[in-house]
Amino acid sequence: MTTLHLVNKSPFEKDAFDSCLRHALPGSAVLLIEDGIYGALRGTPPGDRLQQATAQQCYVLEADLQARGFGSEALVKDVQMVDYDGFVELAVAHDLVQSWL
Amino acid sequence: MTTLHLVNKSPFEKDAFDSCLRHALPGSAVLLIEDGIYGALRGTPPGDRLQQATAQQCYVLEADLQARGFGSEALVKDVQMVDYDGFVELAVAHDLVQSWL
Amino acid sequence: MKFALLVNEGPYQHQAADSAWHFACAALARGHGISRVFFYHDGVYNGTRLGVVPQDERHIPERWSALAEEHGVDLVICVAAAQRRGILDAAEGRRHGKGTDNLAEGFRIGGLGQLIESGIEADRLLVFGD
Amino acid sequence: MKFALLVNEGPYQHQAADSAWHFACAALARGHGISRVFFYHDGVYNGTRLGVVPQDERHIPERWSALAEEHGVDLVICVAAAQRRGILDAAEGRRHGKGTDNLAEGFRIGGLGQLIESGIEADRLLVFGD
Amino acid sequence: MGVADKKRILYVQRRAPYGSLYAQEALEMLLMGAAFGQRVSIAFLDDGVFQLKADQQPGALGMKNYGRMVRALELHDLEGIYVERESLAERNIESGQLVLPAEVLPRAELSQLMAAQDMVLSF
Amino acid sequence: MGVADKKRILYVQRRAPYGSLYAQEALEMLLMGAAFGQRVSIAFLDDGVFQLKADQQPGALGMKNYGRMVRALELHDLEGIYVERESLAERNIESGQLVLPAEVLPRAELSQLMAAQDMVLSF
Repeated sequence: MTTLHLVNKSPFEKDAFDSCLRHALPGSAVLLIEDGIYGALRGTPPGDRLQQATAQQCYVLEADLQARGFGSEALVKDVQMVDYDGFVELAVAHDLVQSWL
Repeated sequence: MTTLHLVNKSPFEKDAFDSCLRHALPGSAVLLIEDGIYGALRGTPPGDRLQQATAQQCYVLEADLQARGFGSEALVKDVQMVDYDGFVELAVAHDLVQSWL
Repeated sequence: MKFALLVNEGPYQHQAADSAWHFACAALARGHGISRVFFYHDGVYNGTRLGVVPQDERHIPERWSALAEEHGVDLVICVAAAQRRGILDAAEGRRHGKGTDNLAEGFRIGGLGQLIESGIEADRLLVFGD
Repeated sequence: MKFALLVNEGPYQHQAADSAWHFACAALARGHGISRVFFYHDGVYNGTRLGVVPQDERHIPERWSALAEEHGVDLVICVAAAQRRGILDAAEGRRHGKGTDNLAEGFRIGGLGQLIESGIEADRLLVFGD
Repeated sequence: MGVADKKRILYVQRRAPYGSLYAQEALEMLLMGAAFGQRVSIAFLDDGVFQLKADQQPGALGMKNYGRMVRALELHDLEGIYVERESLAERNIESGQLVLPAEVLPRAELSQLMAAQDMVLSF
Repeated sequence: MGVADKKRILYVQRRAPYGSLYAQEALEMLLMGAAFGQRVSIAFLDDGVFQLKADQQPGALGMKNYGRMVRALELHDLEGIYVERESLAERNIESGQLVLPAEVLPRAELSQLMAAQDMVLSF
């Protein structure tokens, strides 16, 4: 049983990102979409917290990252970009998808 | 020129409360309504931050406080309760009303 | 004193429309005036006449309509925000070939300038949103 | 694999409806199924047929309608949430004496049980909201 | 249908009542959907713990009493009603101040519980 | 109408673009309302500074380019276009990465500016 956690909120504005990181177990994955992508920015407090998180892997939705003017070079280390196809396959690959609204 | 700052967001969930406190000048007032009333709870981190704030006076809307199961005894020191009439008179008494959404 | 209000959220989902209405009632009861209530963003949904609400719950659009009727409060729905979201008066409904309309009694469709105008003319503008 | 989607916000104000639609399109393109999209809370506003959108902007309700037509996706609007917010099909409009309706093509009104049911039958349920 | 066939469904309540309708409509969904004979639980965390605060008096707002609605959970055959210990503590709420006897879980256990579900409903 | 009669109106942008429509509709209001000959300013703070980030490419989302829309501010006769220094720093954005040459203000000065308005519009 593995979980894909979905975060669509800015970590600067709302507590969903941090609540997700506090609850995500080792072995789970976190996918940042919409304003959630701001949580993966290098050189920011949320980015630092993301790197400390226990979740096994973090992904960022490319379309949302590019819309907001950022590219892979702005991300903290080890975060992977996925497109919508990758989003679908992540949902397939995990037993459960939990949204943090 | 004095400002009445209006906060309607939970300080646990969103950054509006803290952004308001960071920007409210000495001499201004803060009125907590809706989920904003959670910012005035005694024994909580937001309540502590409220007591450190530079704004001159903090008010809480009584109807919103009571709806959520709290009374004046739950509030940090020096916060005043007002009813909707008091809300109106606060808006009259200040030159500007700024909402933190 | 004259107040203008801006409502940025629809009914029920957020408390903003309730708070604005309570404020308006209290201000009127104390002898102040409400020069205009302007509905923007999802606030335009306050102006639907198609809502069906259980008997024991408040009917937010009807509350606004009553405020307009009893106190002559000018309820203005922003045309640009309303079109995007499907709130139309009879003229708009015809113009866009929709064959119907859904604007509640006492509301009217207006432009963004009417918010700025009422804000300038009023003594205070209050914004209610999420 | 079969997906069920829950959409909790209306069109435009929040990106949730966009994200859900993009996900649905990507899933269908990869050969997966979308057993149902259920609209709850302000999500019911996705089902209005009265929206008028500038030519250069995406038309969110029409996007959903096209998904229903081209792929047979079942678009279900929660009846309780929809009544509160003024989204009615023809039968509901008649029943409540509104004289009109505003439900878009391809959507239908249904009960809360249909969300639970589709969630149980699907392999994965995804929630899109704010 | 045996227990093994039943789906584990968790309703996650993370928002305060009254300020928005999410909490109430989520509850309405659970109270309708619980009849389907699945293994349904509900968890209150973050601002969701405010939903359980005793003494709610929304009369002056003209809104329905959510505290009374949420007590209907006790009448349903739920797998569990959980509230997160850390969320209560941060908000200075004691478990004795809740409208119903929810099971207080430490965050680590709640995290495990979430991960063991077949479906998590967020609002 | 003399300068003394003109109202000082400040648009406050605190939210990120794309995730919600607040930023865009606020901007639309300013661009329409600016014609009224008042003393109009706009301030970007908190997540609102993300609105000014260069290189926005929302094509794959099928949404309008907000970064392009916001540049229309330069064509209007505004009193000021301000962005908060601390908000930029916390988000690791340099002033050189902005779509337009906004005036970078320390928080203390922005607070003074807000307090000196006749009307503050929040979205």
